[in-house]
Amino acid sequence: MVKYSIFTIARNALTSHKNWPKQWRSPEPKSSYDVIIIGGGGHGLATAYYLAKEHGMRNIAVLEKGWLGGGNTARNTTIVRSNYLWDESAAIYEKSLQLWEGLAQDINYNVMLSQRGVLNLAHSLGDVREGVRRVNANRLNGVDAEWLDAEGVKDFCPIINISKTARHPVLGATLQRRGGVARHDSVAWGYARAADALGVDIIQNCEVTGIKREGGKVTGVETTRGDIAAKKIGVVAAGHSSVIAEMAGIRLPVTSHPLQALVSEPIKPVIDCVVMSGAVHVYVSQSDKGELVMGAGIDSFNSYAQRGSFHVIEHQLGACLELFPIFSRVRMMRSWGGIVDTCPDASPILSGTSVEGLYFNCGWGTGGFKATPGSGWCFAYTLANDAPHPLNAPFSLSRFESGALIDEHGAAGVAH
Amino acid sequence: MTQAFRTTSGGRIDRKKAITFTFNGKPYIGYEGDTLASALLANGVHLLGRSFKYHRPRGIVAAGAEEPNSMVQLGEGATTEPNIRATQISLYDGLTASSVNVWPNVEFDISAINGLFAKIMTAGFYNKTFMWPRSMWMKLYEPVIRRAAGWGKAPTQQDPDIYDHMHLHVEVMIVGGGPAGLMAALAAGRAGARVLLVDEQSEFGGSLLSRKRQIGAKDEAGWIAEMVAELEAMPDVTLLSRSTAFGYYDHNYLCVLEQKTDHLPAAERVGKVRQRVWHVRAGQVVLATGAHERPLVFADNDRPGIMLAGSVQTYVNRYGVLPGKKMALFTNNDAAYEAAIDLQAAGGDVVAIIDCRSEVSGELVDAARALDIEILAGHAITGTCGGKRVESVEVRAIQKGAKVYTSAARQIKCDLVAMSGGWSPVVHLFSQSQGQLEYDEEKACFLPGTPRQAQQVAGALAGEFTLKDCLAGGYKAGADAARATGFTPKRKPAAPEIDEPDLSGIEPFWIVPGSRPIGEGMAKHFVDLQNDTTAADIELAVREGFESVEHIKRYTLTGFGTDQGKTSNINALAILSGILDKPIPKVGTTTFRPPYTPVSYGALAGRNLGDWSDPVRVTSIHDWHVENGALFENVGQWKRPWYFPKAGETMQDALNRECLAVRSGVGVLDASTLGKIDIRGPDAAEFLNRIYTNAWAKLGIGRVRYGLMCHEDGMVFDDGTTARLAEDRFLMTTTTGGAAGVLDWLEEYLQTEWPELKVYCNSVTEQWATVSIAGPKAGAVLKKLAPDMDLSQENFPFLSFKEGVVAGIDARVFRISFTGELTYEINVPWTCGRVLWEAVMEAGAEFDITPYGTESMHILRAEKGFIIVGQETDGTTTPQDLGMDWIVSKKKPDFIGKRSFTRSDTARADRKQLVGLLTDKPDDVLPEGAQLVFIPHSPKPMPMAGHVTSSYYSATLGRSIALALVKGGHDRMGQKIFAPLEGKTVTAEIVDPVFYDKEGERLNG
Amino acid sequence: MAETPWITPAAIAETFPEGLKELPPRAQVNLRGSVTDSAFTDAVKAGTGIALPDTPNKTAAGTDFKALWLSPDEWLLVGEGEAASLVQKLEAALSGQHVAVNDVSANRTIFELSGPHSHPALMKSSEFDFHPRVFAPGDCVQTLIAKSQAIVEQTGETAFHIYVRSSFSRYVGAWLAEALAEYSVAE
Amino acid sequence: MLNIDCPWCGKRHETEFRYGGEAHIARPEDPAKLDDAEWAEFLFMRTNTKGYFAERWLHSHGCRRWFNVIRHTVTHEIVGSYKMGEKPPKLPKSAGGAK
Ligand SMILES: Cc1cc2nc3c(=O)[nH]c(=O)nc-3n(C[C@H](O)[C@H](O)[C@H](O)COP(=O)(O)OP(=O)(O)OC[C@H]3O[C@@H](n4cnc5c(N)ncnc54)[C@H](O)[C@@H]3O)c2cc1C
Ligand SMILES: NC(=O)c1ccc[n+]([C@@H]2O[C@H](COP(=O)([O-])OP(=O)(O)OC[C@H]3O[C@@H](n4cnc5c(N)ncnc54)[C@H](O)[C@@H]3O)[C@@H](O)[C@H]2O)c1
Ligand SMILES: Cc1cc2nc3c(=O)[nH]c(=O)nc-3n(C[C@H](O)[C@H](O)[C@H](O)COP(=O)(O)O)c2cc1C
Ligand SMILES: [Zn+2]
Repeated sequence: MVKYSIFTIARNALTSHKNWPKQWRSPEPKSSYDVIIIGGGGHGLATAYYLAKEHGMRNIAVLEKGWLGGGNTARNTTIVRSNYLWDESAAIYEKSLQLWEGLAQDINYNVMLSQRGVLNLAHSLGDVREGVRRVNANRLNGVDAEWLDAEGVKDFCPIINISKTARHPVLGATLQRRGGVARHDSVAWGYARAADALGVDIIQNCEVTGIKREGGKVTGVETTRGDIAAKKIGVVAAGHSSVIAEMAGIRLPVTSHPLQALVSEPIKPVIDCVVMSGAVHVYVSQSDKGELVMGAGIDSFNSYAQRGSFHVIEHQLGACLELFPIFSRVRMMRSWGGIVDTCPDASPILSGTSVEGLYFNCGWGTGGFKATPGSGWCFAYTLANDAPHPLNAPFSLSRFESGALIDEHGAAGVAH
Repeated sequence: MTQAFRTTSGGRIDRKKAITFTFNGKPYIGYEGDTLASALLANGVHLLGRSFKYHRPRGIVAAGAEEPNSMVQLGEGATTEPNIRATQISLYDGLTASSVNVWPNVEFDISAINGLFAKIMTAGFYNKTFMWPRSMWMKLYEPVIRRAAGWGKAPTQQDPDIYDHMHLHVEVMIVGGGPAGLMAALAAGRAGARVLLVDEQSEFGGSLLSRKRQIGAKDEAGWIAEMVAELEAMPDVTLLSRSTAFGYYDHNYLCVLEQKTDHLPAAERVGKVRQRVWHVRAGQVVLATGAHERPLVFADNDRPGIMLAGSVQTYVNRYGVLPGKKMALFTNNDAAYEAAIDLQAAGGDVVAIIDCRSEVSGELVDAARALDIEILAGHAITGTCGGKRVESVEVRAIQKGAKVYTSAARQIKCDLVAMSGGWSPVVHLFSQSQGQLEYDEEKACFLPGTPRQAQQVAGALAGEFTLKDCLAGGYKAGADAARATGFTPKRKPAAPEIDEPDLSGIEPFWIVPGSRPIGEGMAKHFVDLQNDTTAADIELAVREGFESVEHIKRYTLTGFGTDQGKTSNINALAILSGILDKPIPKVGTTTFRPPYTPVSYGALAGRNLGDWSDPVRVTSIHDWHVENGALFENVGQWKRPWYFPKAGETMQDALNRECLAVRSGVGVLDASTLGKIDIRGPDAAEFLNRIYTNAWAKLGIGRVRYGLMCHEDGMVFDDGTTARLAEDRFLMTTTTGGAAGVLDWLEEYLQTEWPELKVYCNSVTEQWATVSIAGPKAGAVLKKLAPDMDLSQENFPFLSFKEGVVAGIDARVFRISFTGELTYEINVPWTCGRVLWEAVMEAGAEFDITPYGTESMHILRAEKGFIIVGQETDGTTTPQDLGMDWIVSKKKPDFIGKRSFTRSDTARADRKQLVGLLTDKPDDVLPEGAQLVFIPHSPKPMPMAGHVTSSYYSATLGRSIALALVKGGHDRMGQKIFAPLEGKTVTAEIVDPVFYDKEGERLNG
Repeated sequence: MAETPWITPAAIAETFPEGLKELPPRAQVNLRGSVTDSAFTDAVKAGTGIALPDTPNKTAAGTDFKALWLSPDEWLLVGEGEAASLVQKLEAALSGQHVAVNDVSANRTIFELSGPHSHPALMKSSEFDFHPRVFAPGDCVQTLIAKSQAIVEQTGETAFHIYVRSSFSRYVGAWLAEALAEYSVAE
Repeated sequence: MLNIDCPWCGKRHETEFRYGGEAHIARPEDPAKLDDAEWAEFLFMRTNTKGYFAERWLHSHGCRRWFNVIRHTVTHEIVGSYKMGEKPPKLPKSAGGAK
């Protein structure tokens, strides 16, 4: 792997950039692999990378039906934080945040992690109670967390309207200073490049259409580019998890919904932190290119369409202008949707299944971008050892039978 | 000298109405009918801005929505707006505008120094660098990048303007008011359909406004006027100009932004709606959105003065402006020749037509020749010179298939370059509606394939590039749409005679090499002007493994700008197709997404701001609370009095006073917000048995019972009291926030699971205002108001109700209690709420009756250990966790939630259970949300044992109290537990959650 | 019975533009029962003179009351008479049947929207199609007015009664007033 | 914004409705007889079909009726709606863009 730095760029400039190598190969699929990862999103690519890096496996393929990083990874509002309520969640998201903090150097790719601080606003006494509860839980879990009152919110983000007469006044906020945003595409590309360098075959335009099994054990996959044998399969297909589960004859507690986002035209910096409000459905940050990146609430109905209904966006903008009146004359430049795979308890599944050798990493719903490194790291461990790491053991499928759900609805709202 | 580039006559501007405006601080004059772009060009201003990365000088390229450059900061102060395209701004008196993202000014922009680093700032360079040293990313690199990014500035003040929404249903909606759209509207309108015709421009006519055409007996202007007049006369036809259909959603739902006042001088805007979003549900949609011209990609094709040929024609014909006096035309098609002919006719000078096709012929070519214009067939522009305006072009003969052109160069002086690479139908809305595109080799463009919604396409969008075809196609589309929605179209009018040259010859030419290979040397072949994406960037991306058109977009930022690549996307993918050696359709397009052009947040929010962003619900007693100084708490959509401070009181003072009044005298609470559901039918009791965890069959008529509801997962989700009004009739109350959800849920079970149950549910929440009087003196107050009511313990015991007259109003009085004190909840019709409240206040005056709010209510109930759903519960709490096993029937075979209680985790003994906490120091009030541990001061992560759900200072008890959920708490009474807070750790004892009057003696007063 | 003040205080009602007013409270009774059961419909007809409409979104008039279709087994009876006596009469006539009769006179506030701007004001407020081709006098519909559930009944060429939950009446009243405001600004 | 056909009121905008998820998931007759896995199947496991999907909607701001709709989860095409207890309409042959 050619090391990226300002020096290599300068050197390549001398040859008019004609000598840059491919960031990843486009190999033909081999007839068999030790591990096949289905889904070339951030999580799938990270899984492949950590399998190779941490567990020394080399004979790995990532199969992606479209272009790598083109699923939810390409369409999320890029919020990264670890201040989740429950111990199990805090542990796995905090592991992820720690990996984020060294990621650019680890994979030699600038993922533009910007730890500018994430505010979660409280608008009612109930929100305040939940916010304080989460801050306290975070602190005891070793996750950085602060509680700000309304004035503190204003200091941290001066353009927020904290008027007491607002329809949903700002009563305070949780702040995680280590939280922030990262460049979504770069994360997918960086992991792809790093995994490729360790020998992982990333095969795009290769849709898995069947899971082959023998005697309750996986043996490979059918794809639009032919059958491929595999000893183990890790499914990391986000919105399409249920479709692949069906190929293997299993059912998941997952439903797929549209989640929409939008960007404004690029403007000069006005907001240098991330502001989230579950209560009124506003999630805003400003990208390094200048657009306001905003996420909307989830659409209620099941869908695989990567688009939702417009009233959801209009509703969100009304709420947004309550908080940020000065955005009224800023203009929406593009809106889009992704397909989020939601679990009943708003927590993910990283788990083996009743089919031997078949593992699922899904259910990240509206908030899995931040988990990309941690999820890949844990899932790689699980695939390599055929057993979960303690960090992801609580996120098993069996919790739906036992009732040991990890309910992050309360604290998470739409959990970006 | 002003308006040096204005023609002497012609155009659709009103030369009698001069308009003054300011650009970059300098005053100018234009005419009514101008856009800011045309007025600036009339004044010879070409330099409008700087480019994104390299800060190269940039000017106006197009004349409409497709414009990639020329974004300005429009207006000042509270009404300033960033990034508005000069080509889309109708000129008005007093307009001010300035260039964006330049410093100190557009003429001399410091950041142009970036140009020196252009070699380094290739696509994706930021992924490869700024990583060392790690700490510098946040400290230096990112802040610098951020400061450099972005175009204009958001206002810093509140927007004074009004926006709103309209909802419209029509049989036929037509997007695009060019010749095709007008004809479609005519056909549908004459057939009798309800029609909506929208066009983003200031007037209807589309491209006809820019071209000279004889249509039958009329010229183009006359024809447009006649069409519009007929349409305006039809009552069910709505015509909206300045209205952009920006989104085409599922089920023929379209959104249109109407700009109602943006073209008016400030004084004329006052009080009017500025922008309106129309939400349209259409039976059929006719898309007649026309076509955008494509630039050619050649070396240094970005200098101010290099424009699209069709736009030059627009400026000349529509605005009476010569964008330049010496024009070189660079084209690969016949149609562009018209621009040369029109410019020459208007007094400009065409210095050469450079045509990359080796053979040229046809009507327009002949016409150009007849004007003595030099035509250089088989030639290309291989470079341009100039600083803030193009000064000359370098022209070379083409060698077919060559990567560089080595033939001798000829410099041609000019102040305007018109270019045309052909036409791209405006397929945006068609694609948004999920239609697939098909590539047409002959026309060298993507055309709509089979529509996926109830839809027709017409005109240039459909590949009908002649006016004759547009008129016929438009009419047919309108007629078909009308027919499909149940109307009978009138007979088609006879086709008019049209005088139109043949425009059809085109030979695609996606990239024009220069004298050096692409990417070498200093020349740049811009593909996306707004994002400074060059052909070399696309090559580099492919070299680095980015092959999908979607990757190219994201790596090079092509089509990522405010214009969303209207002029660049097709060129980019065609260049990509060349590099990959794949046919264009195989490469495919990126996804078209709303909005077609940017839409202000204000317009999208409409009037749903402030108190309208979410309805405010108030009780009929609300005004009294306001008049008496209540502070309010939002509970769901409701405003509830939180507490009633008196002058000089702190919040705690007020709460102490309110609570003590209830414990020792009498307090009064507005409880109208609780949900109320009338449940009636022979199976009503059986239904409640299935819904609630406890048993209901035996509840006597006239009696009241408390109930808990769980979801199927066994977790508590609502509670309240329910009274039996008759054998077959109950009145259920729910929590304030839960009312709507509970009713939906009841209906769900009745309608989908148990349709055999004969039960009707009706919401009567607002039928009844509820005034709750509580305290030892409550009886005395009620006695005064309802002298005829028997309030004796035997005849009116706890958990029963009575009907009667209170304060002269027919009322129902319930004896229930959330405070532990003797309490009467008086229900009267909503409209009588305030009358009753005032009567109660008057009757209670002698007992010093004290209104109290939700906060005191919370304290009072916590003293009694009563839960609040949503506070003691969070969706993970069972009745057993709350210590409320007593309310869970062991006898009923089934009820909702029962099965889940025995799941292994739900049945665990050490679940978090509701307990009381008494802090060691009575003055320590734990924060609600404090986490609890059994072992203090252990290293993080600390094993947590639970958290504080409610916590107050209790004036009654003279100390703090708290409720908490604690692991295995029910078996830990008397044990110590710790709350590690920031800076201190508070110790408390685990106790029974009932702090006050454990025996319940006070209930009876 | 004490005097029943209107929900909207006079001070607010005075700010309503022409074309909008809150009506004095009217008797409203919610009736549920099976429209396919002639015992039910006959009894209602005998008691009120109303042939209950079984076509969605239609109203039917009786002697003192009219019925608004709300759902397949639900009607709102509205009139100038006494709600309590109507309830009594119906309860008596329907005794033994599976029905529900509820006095809901206070449950909803009624606004009247009338005049040349009533259609556009509705178009600003509701996604329902109120065009005369689709909706005419005598029709009623349950839909949203702004973000509040409402029953809209057309009472004349350009006149509508809008029934909203009383707790929403401030919100809806102010909304409609604002929707009409534009039309009093000189063009 | 979906245009949903209430079997009683006719076509109305999606905002008048509440979504109820997958249709035809009957509450077990006797939950006590089910083991934890079977109960979890009822509580949580969903088909989440990509293609034509039977789902429930509540006309919450209209007639307050729950009913079923067949809708394609990729194209959002609505094939038809039917009342509780009625048979679903026939599905079109083409998968309408499924997969
Ligand atoms: C609008 C929006 C905003 C969001 N905001 C945030 C946020 O702010 N913060 C946050 O943390 N999270 C956010 N999320 C969630 C986050 O995007 C996802 O949880 C995360 O990206 C999931 O990553 P992934 O790699 O699992 O999935 P994806 O990136 O979706 O990757 C799954 C891949 O599987 C492929 N695939 C599917 N089926 C097959 C098949 N049969 N064969 C081969 N390949 C297949 C898909 O093509 C896709 O590329 C948001 C999501 C959306 C939609
Ligand atoms: N090869 C050529 O020379 C060539 C190519 C294209 C078009 N033409 C000529 O152009 C004319 C085409 O007529 P037409 O009616 O098809 O198109 P048109 O360009 O005349 O009209 C389309 C109209 O739609 C408007 N529009 C586009 N998108 C919109 C949206 N989202 N919302 C609102 N308005 C929108 C445009 O502003 C424009 O006014 C014909 O006269 C044809 O001869 C010639
Ligand atoms: C954080 C973020 C920032 C984005 N910024 C832009 C942008 O500046 N311009 C743009 O056109 N699209 C932007 N997009 C949206 C993408 O163009 C695209 O819509 C998204 O990746 C979904 O893909 P699709 O629309 O092709 O389906 C952004 C997306 C994300 C997630
Ligand atoms: Zn209905």
